[in-house]
Amino acid sequence: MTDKFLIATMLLSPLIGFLINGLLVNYNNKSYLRSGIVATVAAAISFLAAATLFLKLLGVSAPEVVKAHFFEWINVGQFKANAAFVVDHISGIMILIITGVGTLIHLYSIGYMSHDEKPAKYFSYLNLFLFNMLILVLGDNLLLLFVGWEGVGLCSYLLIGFWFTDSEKAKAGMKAFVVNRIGDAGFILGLFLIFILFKTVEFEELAKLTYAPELGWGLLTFATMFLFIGATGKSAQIPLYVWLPDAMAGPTPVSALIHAATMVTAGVYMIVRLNFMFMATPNTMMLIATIGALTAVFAASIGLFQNDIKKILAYSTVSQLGYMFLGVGVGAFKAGMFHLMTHAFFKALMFLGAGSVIHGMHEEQDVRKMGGLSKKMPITYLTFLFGWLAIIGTPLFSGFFSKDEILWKTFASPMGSKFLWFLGVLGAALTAFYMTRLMALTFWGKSRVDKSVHVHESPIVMTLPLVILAVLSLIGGWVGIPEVIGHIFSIPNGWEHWLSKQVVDAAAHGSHLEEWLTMATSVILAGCSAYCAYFIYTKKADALEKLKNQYGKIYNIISNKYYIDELYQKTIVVPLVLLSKWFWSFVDVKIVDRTTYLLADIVRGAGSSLRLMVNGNVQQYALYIVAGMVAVLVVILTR
Amino acid sequence: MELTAADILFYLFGFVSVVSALMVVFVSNPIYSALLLAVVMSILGIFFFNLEAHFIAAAQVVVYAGAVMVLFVMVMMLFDLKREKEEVARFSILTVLKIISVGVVCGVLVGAGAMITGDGMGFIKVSTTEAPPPPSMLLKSDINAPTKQTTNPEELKDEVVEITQNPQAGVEIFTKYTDTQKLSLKLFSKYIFIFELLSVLLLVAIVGAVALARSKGGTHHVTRGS
Amino acid sequence: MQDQKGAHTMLHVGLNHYLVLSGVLFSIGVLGVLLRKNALIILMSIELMLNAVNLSFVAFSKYAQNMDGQIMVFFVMTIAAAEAAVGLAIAVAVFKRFKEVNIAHFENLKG
Amino acid sequence: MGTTWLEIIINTVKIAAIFVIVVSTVPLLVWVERRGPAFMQNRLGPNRVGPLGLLQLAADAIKFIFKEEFIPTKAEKILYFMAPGLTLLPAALTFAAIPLSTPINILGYTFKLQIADLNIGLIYIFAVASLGVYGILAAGWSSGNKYAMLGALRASSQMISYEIAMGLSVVGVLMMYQTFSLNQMITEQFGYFSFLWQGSAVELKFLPNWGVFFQPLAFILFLTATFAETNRLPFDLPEGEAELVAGFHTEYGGFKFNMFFMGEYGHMITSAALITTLFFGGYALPFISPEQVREFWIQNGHTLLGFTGLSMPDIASVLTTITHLVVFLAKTGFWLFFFIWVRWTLPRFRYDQLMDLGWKTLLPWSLVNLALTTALMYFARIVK
Repeated sequence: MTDKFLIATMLLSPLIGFLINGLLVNYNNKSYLRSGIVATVAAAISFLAAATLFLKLLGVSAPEVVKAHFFEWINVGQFKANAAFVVDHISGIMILIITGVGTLIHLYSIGYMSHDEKPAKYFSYLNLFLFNMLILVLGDNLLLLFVGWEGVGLCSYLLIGFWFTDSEKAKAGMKAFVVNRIGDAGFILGLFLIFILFKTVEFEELAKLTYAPELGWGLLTFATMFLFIGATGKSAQIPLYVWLPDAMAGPTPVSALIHAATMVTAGVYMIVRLNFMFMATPNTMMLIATIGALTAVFAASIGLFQNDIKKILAYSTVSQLGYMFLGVGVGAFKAGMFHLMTHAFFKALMFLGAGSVIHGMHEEQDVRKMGGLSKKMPITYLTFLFGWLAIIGTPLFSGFFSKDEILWKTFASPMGSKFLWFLGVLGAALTAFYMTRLMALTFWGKSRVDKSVHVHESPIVMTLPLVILAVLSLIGGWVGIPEVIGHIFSIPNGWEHWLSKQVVDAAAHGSHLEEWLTMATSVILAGCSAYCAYFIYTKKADALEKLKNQYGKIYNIISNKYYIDELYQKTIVVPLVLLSKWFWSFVDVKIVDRTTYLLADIVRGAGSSLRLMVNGNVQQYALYIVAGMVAVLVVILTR
Repeated sequence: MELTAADILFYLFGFVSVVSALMVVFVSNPIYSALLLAVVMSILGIFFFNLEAHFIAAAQVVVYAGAVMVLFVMVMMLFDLKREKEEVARFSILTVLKIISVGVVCGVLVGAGAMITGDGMGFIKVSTTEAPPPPSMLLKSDINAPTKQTTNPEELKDEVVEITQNPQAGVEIFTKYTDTQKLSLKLFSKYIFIFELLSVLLLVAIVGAVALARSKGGTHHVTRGS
Repeated sequence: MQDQKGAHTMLHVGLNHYLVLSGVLFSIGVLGVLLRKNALIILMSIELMLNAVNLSFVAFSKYAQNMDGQIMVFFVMTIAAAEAAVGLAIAVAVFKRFKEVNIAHFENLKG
Repeated sequence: MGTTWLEIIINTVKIAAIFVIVVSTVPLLVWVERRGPAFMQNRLGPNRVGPLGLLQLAADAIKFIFKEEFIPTKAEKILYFMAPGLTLLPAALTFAAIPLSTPINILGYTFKLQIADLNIGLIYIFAVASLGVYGILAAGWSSGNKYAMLGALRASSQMISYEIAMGLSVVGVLMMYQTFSLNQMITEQFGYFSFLWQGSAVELKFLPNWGVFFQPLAFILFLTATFAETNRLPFDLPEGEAELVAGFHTEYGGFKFNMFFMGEYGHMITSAALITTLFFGGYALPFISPEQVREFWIQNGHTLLGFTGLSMPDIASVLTTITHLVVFLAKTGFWLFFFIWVRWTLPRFRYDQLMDLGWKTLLPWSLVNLALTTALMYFARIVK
């Protein structure tokens, strides 16, 4: 089958799924099975096509890039954007993640959405999201990437605010969309700057150009800066992360797919895709690294004292994204990409796990009302265990390999710095602490579940994806075993080799010894904090109380998310409203209206004064004629 | 060249015509102004005569003085208009404005008239001096040798053609033929279409005048001075 | 007058004199139209203006040695006659109806 | 007036002389007017004053002068006085253009027995004639008398409509003579009746070369039109004694009435002269051209005027002028008598008959005449 047909099927099957569910299926019939199966089948077809495409790239003699050009979208002057899709080494991985994890989540959703009133609407949005994400990833130029970018923003809004009847959830959806839009504005400016600088937006041509590293604050730095701002909006970094925790208002599979695996990684993918450009702007790289590190530590600290299971996972996602941006910021694009993939696996796993817990606990999300679920939900517990081990970075698990690769590159890369490495390690410790707290409060310890709730294990359709994802989060890391460990067991670092052609990292120099040492410190530190958390939350519940009232103030600050939302509300939203009110009352009323009325009055006044001329006096008309004649005569004679 | 009789007559009649024109406007009894206007028109007839436009002079007297003014006089006599109380509008800002504008018009026209130079301000070629020896003058009774007029149509025809094609030829012809022939040559060659059109115009005017005169007067009954 | 024949050439009648005269007559006509209230007098003033124009036409015709002037006078005459006829017919009709000739009374077509 | 002072004097004298001739014939005409019809109606007519009533003329003249001048109360003073003048003026002016006889060549000067020889003679006459209407209108209106007003309106409408008929009838004649100048016309009418028909000349010995034989229809039309124009009897509705007392000059008495009278007769004389000039060869003898007459006088002119001691050609020219003058007066006299003769034979027209005749018969017939002459002349010109 030709590449074009494959790409077409991969892209269009979710679209067709969306159309079927969206248009054909009656909106409010309850049969979740029918629409669920349609959506899952569409996702599965898309996964199969993606897999075959990926296999095409695997072979030694395989083409570097599989490209399909459908039609010429825009061709205005120098600006040219085609609807052409490219599957190369970078997007190959991404489509696998998107369609693979996507299909699992579709399967899981069938079970999860069984009690919902409008499953058809939910599945159609989900399919639409897949379609848009694929466009984002496969687009061969920045504009098409941006189309996907906006598409996923739309779908996230639709899905977050899925239960729009509840005003809170609708507000959360709106918040996500607005914050994303702010980021998108930055992205567009970046896109314009790139076009102005290079007169083209296609990755292939951009890659061919050579970029002189720009030490100062030149246009290229600004372009990359703006692109990064877009990324912070979409991937929820420090200034624009506020929407992600509130996005938990959407159904859990949505959070798993969109706010863990795919959409939030779009920013990282974009930076990796334009790695050659970012490498040429050290200032932006330094900015990305610092923001990444700060976000990691900051989000982790907030995660410590959250009580809603999904909020904890949300802050953990923000923190892990911080890590990815740290990795990318220090020039370790491959490591960032690697962590993106492993994170997709274990974070999707944890979200789905949390979903099945909530499903089991009949919509109960507060961790303090859970406990001792390990016995009641064995499969969910086991799979969640794998996720926990992966995320805190226990060796052999995927989390360990990707996170340590980033920490090592931060430590060793010329762009990185010891201080950033220290922040990274601190973040890792905090991550270990709150994840273990989560595990302790939900699965271990005595059960705090009140009697009326009858906990039951989720059905097979939900647990199957959990198991698959657990396996993936275990073996996911083995793809990119760092060379320092790999050469002992003579396992080649597949990941490095796979991306080396299109992604050029900053050369990290450092002896094996240092690498071993850094690896050891992070593992030990994570282990200790995990044990402390285990010890506090299962044995010494009362010790916690003592700690709380001792450092009450700090505890309050952190648990209220450092009052960031209120800060934004005061500093940005309120003044904006006041400004617009002033504009309305003063500028609009006083100036604009006044001038238009003035014009109208002038015309009416002129009209009435002219009317006086026509008063029936024939001789006055004769006078006007004579005056006219005189004027003409004078003009002619003095010509 | 000293003052010829014609010049004396021009100034005399010029003065009389201006005075009577002014009286036409300012005399209170309309009948008198009509008669005075007839006088002005006859004097203009004489001027035409002076300017060698004999046929036009006669036509002027017959058409204007003889017919149009008679119409006016008859109509006024039918209306039996006596002296009018306040014939000129009472003194107001408007009247002043009117007089000023008329003054300007008069200034402009007279100025233009007086200043016209040889090249006719770029419009026409004008020779302000005496035209080539005019064949006949009003009171030079003895000269007036009858100029030879060709009567056969062939010769006339080529004359006509010559005029239309070659305007310069017009000047020679101007002196060879009597005024009336010149007029008719041109009228019935170059302007024949307009001539026919005029007849249609007159017909329309006649029909219009008859229709109006027979009408009971006015379409809607509006009481006087309403 | 840059005529080279002697001092008192000013007095010898040339085109300018006729034009000046026609200009004066024309302005008197305009004056009549503007000032007089009697409809008939206005009609007559218009006739006067037309005559003034005729005079200048003939004057130009003579001094430019071109017959068009006279032909134009011929046309102006016919038109003036037609105009006078129709004008008088209207005046008669109006007089029959309103027993009034002063135009101050006819201002129904007001703005 | 000519440029030199001598010419001006001679011209004024000539004008005065001709004017006196015209004015003196008027009383004669009045006398004929009274005696002729009387003779026709087998009655005597005025014969008390002087032989055959000739002195009656003087008596009437004196009567008119001494009659009481009265002015009607409602009359318009100025216009009332101007009216007689206005009627007399055109009558006098029109006579200026009529050539009385051949020019006299004495002592190197040539004098034309014609006040003004215009190359547009005929239309000049029509132009001035058309001004006659003002006199009548002014008279009728200014006397403030309703009947006078009616008479004036009738007279003016009659004159205007017949003016058109007269004009059109003359056009035929003009086309034949190809000129407006009356002198020209007369020179065209010398000798025998001859014309060019398609190249070959045709001559009839027994007829003089007069206009009447070329344009008989035009002659009849012109004649009737002149009757109407001068308000002579068949068309004298304006003074219709029976209905309108004296028409437009009812309120006039004394010398003013006399001036009206003279005006009317002046008009009549001019019309008669016009008829003779246009249709009967003017001052020319029927078959003899002035040249031949001059030759005749050169041979035996000496016998008559030998005593004056003038050179032979001068004498001859004087004598030929006198003969032609006599011929002209004879012809005009005949037509004047014809006017008077018609007055006492035809009854007066009713007003609508008058108008019908003017518009519905004279006008169409003159158009027919016009068409006919054009056709004939066109065919005459085609050279075979």
